[in-house]
Amino acid sequence: MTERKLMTESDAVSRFVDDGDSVYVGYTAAAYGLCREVVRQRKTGLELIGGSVGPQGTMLIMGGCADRVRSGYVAAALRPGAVQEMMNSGKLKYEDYSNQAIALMLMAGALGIPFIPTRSFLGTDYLDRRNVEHPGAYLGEKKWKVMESPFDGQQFVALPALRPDVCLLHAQRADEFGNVQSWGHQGDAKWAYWAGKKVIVSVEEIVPHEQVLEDPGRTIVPGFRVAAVVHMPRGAHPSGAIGYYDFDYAFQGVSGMHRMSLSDEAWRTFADEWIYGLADHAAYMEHYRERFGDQNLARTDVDSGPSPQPGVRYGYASELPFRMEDQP
Amino acid sequence: MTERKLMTESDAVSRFVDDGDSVYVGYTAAAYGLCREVVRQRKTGLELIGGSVGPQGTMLIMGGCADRVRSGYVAAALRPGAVQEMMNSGKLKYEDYSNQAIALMLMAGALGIPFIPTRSFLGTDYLDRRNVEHPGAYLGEKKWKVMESPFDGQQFVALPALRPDVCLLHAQRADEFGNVQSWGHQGDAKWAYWAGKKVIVSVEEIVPHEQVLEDPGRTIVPGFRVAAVVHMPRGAHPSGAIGYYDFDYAFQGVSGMHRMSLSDEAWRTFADEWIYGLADHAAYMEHYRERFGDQNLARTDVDSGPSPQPGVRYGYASELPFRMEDQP
Amino acid sequence: MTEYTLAEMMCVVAAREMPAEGVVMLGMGLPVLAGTLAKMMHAPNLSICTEVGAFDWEPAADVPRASIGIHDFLLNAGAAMVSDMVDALGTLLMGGNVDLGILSAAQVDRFGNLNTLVIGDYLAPERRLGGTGGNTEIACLAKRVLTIMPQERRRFVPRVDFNTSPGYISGPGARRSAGLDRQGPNAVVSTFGVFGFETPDGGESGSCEMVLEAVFPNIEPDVVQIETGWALRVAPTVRQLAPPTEEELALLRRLDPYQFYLSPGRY
Amino acid sequence: MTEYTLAEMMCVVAAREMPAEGVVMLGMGLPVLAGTLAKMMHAPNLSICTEVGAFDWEPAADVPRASIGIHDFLLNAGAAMVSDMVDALGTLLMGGNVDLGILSAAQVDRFGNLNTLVIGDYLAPERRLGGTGGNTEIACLAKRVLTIMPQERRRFVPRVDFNTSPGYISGPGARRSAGLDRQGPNAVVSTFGVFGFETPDGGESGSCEMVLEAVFPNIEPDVVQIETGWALRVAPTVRQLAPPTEEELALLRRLDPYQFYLSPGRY
Repeated sequence: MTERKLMTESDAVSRFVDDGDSVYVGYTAAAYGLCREVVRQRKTGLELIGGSVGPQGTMLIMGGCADRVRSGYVAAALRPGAVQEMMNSGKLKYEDYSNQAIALMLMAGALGIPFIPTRSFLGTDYLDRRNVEHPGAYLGEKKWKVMESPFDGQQFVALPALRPDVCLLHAQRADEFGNVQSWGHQGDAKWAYWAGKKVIVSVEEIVPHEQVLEDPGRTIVPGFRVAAVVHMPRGAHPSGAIGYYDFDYAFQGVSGMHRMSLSDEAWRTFADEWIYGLADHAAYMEHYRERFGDQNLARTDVDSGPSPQPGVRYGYASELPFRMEDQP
Repeated sequence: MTERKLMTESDAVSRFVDDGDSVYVGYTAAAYGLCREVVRQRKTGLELIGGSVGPQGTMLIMGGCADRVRSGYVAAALRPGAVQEMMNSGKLKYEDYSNQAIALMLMAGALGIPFIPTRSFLGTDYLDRRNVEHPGAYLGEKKWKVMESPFDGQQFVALPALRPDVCLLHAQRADEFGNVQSWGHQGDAKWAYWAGKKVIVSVEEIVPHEQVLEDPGRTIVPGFRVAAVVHMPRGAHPSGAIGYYDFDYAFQGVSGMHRMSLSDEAWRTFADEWIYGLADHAAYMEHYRERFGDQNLARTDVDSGPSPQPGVRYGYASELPFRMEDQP
Repeated sequence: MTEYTLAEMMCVVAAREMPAEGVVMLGMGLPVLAGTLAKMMHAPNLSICTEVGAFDWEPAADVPRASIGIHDFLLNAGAAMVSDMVDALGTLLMGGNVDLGILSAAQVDRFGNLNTLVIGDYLAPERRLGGTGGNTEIACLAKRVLTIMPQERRRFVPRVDFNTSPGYISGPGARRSAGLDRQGPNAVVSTFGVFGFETPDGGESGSCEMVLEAVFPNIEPDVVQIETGWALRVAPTVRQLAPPTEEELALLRRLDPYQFYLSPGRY
Repeated sequence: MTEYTLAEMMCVVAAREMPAEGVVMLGMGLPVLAGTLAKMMHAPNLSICTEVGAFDWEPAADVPRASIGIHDFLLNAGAAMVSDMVDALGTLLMGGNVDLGILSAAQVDRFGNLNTLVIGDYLAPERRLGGTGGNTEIACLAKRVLTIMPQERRRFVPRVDFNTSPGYISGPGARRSAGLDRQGPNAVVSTFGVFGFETPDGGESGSCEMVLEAVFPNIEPDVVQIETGWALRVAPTVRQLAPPTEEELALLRRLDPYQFYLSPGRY
């Protein structure tokens, strides 16, 4: 396909993220920059989806963008504060699953099958009817169903397929056509690339199409599945991108980010400086440099880890022998 | 793991292939050398498994090793002859699935779930009860089951999980611990590496463990899942190995291999010269060179196709910033 | 002008029938040759995929051949992504990403159902065939299907001996009641002409029967009827198809250097 | 000899309890630190895997830290394979390849069930927690489970407020009737000692209750009872555990350079 998918984060989010959408927010290389843009554009009524929803999801909750979360882990609920209160008061609806469940549900959505069996959750309190109907629930009987295998009577939990309206992902590189290449442990991202109805990917590097063709096995999703690709160096900050930069834990402390879920005031203090007050990701990185200097940014640069040596080839023979003309 | 899995094809097959086993026989990089060894060791009562079972499976049928086949395609049944007669007479039992079905059934086996839904087969004659009970059948009601999704009433076909007793695979390289690396289109092989109870892999190259660690994303199965790895250069001959050598169609003609399914005589003529009469794969390649010369073998060498350039790194920061000591 | 066979014309016309863009999955046999021809002629934006795991394959201008089968290693050179069969026939196809499936078979019937498995009764076969491979799921799950087969009365039958690959099954509404999505517009390209199907909505209404829409040069509709096993519907106006251009023929032959697909007298 | 905290002792003892080989999946928190310590001390053949997608991770002798969480990029350096969560929690774990799961939680009960989700009633929580992550499936599907958590009466409860992660559930036969496989021998390592479970066959028979089997230096069984919310079963002979060696302590502290796991007074 020769349709160009490269655009700014502003265009990508305004064109492809609609109020009320269900949104996968990434995991190992979380799309922090794209999430900040969603907050900046003040989208509303979003449902957050992810095996474990980290601080990038907290921003969408505290920013008033998200009112539902379907996940196995909500980082913002770890400490008492505004998010816990929202979950108790019903202002934030939630459906508790697990990392495996969300990953399998995304796979089922990608595969186009109605559900996928799991043997997780058997024997737990999650399956009690009274817990399925908890105050924060919004799926009810559509959450899951305990069944028996028609072949061997094995009990299992049927997990419904999950096709997020939008998936926000950050990867290492892509070409302008949206062919995305990613490496390293993927968490639940791999299947999100295929489960999303609209896939938006921010990348560290835009590379020539020819470079993608040199190693098609490194491609995690082809361009025709991608709605938008955004060139966003350090776009995963303050998380990291394997091979480029590592997590900036210090920033989360000094910026007030690690306190943003405690109260609306704490959120405003952080968000006014680091999201609303900045036009885009470029301005965000510029502000970082002004506040903390290049040397603090440089402390997260990667300095260790392996690189593949040459040796792999996707080789074929240009002329195939169909007859033996020249036997000795 | 430091358990060494490297052994000869003779040891691998005698130790891990038992009479009566269900055996996945590979696809894009078919384990021809391992299949020839199974024929040589005159295993019996095997069930062949594969999305499409090619000539490597034909050898196991004509060699009297296999009496059942579970597949979407049986190459040997394409032309009238001994294999078609065996299928009509009931000497060779068979269950017809499809490429997608076998691939999904292997995935379900690998995932440890009892079955996997598909929307394929709906509207076909495969699902008629009378066809499920065809003369060659051996699975009956265990073959599949038409059901409805508990969430949306969507009809689907439940395919039972498939865990072959043995999977025979050929890949590009592995280390002595059985960490296998493979690249290029995989067909249904990817999930077979994880579905098999006993996994035997022949490879073009044995590489140092350090080389595996340089590119862990290229690993298709870790050593602890592998029972045996066999160093077998050109072990996929007369099929090919991506990046090493291509298909040797000429050989299949002149050796009589393409006629082996027509009659027992045609089979004996081929097998006596190319399997029973040779001690192992090394002898097979030596005989090839004597009969046809190196120049014919060289015609299948790869001379085209891309190689990845440097640029990928699995990088991390050896020291993470947890505090900002040095703000400007 | 250059001589050409009806099989060559069939491939050229099938290529012409392919859309300018979209995701296409190529089945075994002539679909590979026709799909490659289309991609290199008028449809450079077509995303060619195979069930073995090649995604969006772009043949080089000097590509030495069309893929031999669908497992040819050259499909890894020029592909934007390579993966496996679960990703191709599951994620890509069942996931709803395939706009057009290109298929071939031993038999086709008036409703466009295909048979790749057996001639005669499955329980007492007259002749067993290789099997369906990925043909079944492509017919079930692609948004559109284009079928390429030689026109012979024994192949164009009222009802396939065994429906391995559903078209409109038994007529209007049959796909829905079977649990399948709507599909179409579908087409068949034979060695005589091009056929559509009489349904405005992918199998919900209309007769859903095959309709002759275009014929090759010097092929009369009544000749097509002779090689069709049922009373064939014919469009009010039947298009006359232009013969292959020199360019089409030259490229087609260059893509089949071993006559793997179009050996003399094969069709 | 060097001073050490009970939390450090807990990690050292948990490491010692790990087998010399086999496939281990490390849950969030202290399991990462203890598992890495075991791998670098007595169990070099342990195959360390994470739910994020690292398989058979081998820390270099000079590895700068234990993984920060289970998503630390350094898990890609030394892994024999890296993949994704479906492969790790599905193919690897549910596929039956995980010999031992190492977990931590907010609560554990007499049957070894864990709670990672909520304190109090799920329908009217006293306190909401982060959630289970992959804890639930590891408890359901690993062949054995080793749990690491500080010994406190509010954490060692008769019945977990919410069973997110089944041990022996309600006693003998409960795992089978829930559709789960047998599991064990399971163990719990706390800041006071080591506990096993009274069942000879992975939960089919026996009381399936937690049993105190070993204690840290200067910890008396009755002290353990004080910090346990039910009448604790005690083995006929309770092993006395040796304090951490200088080597164990030095390595443990080197693996936690930022005191991410063992900050002073955290436990």
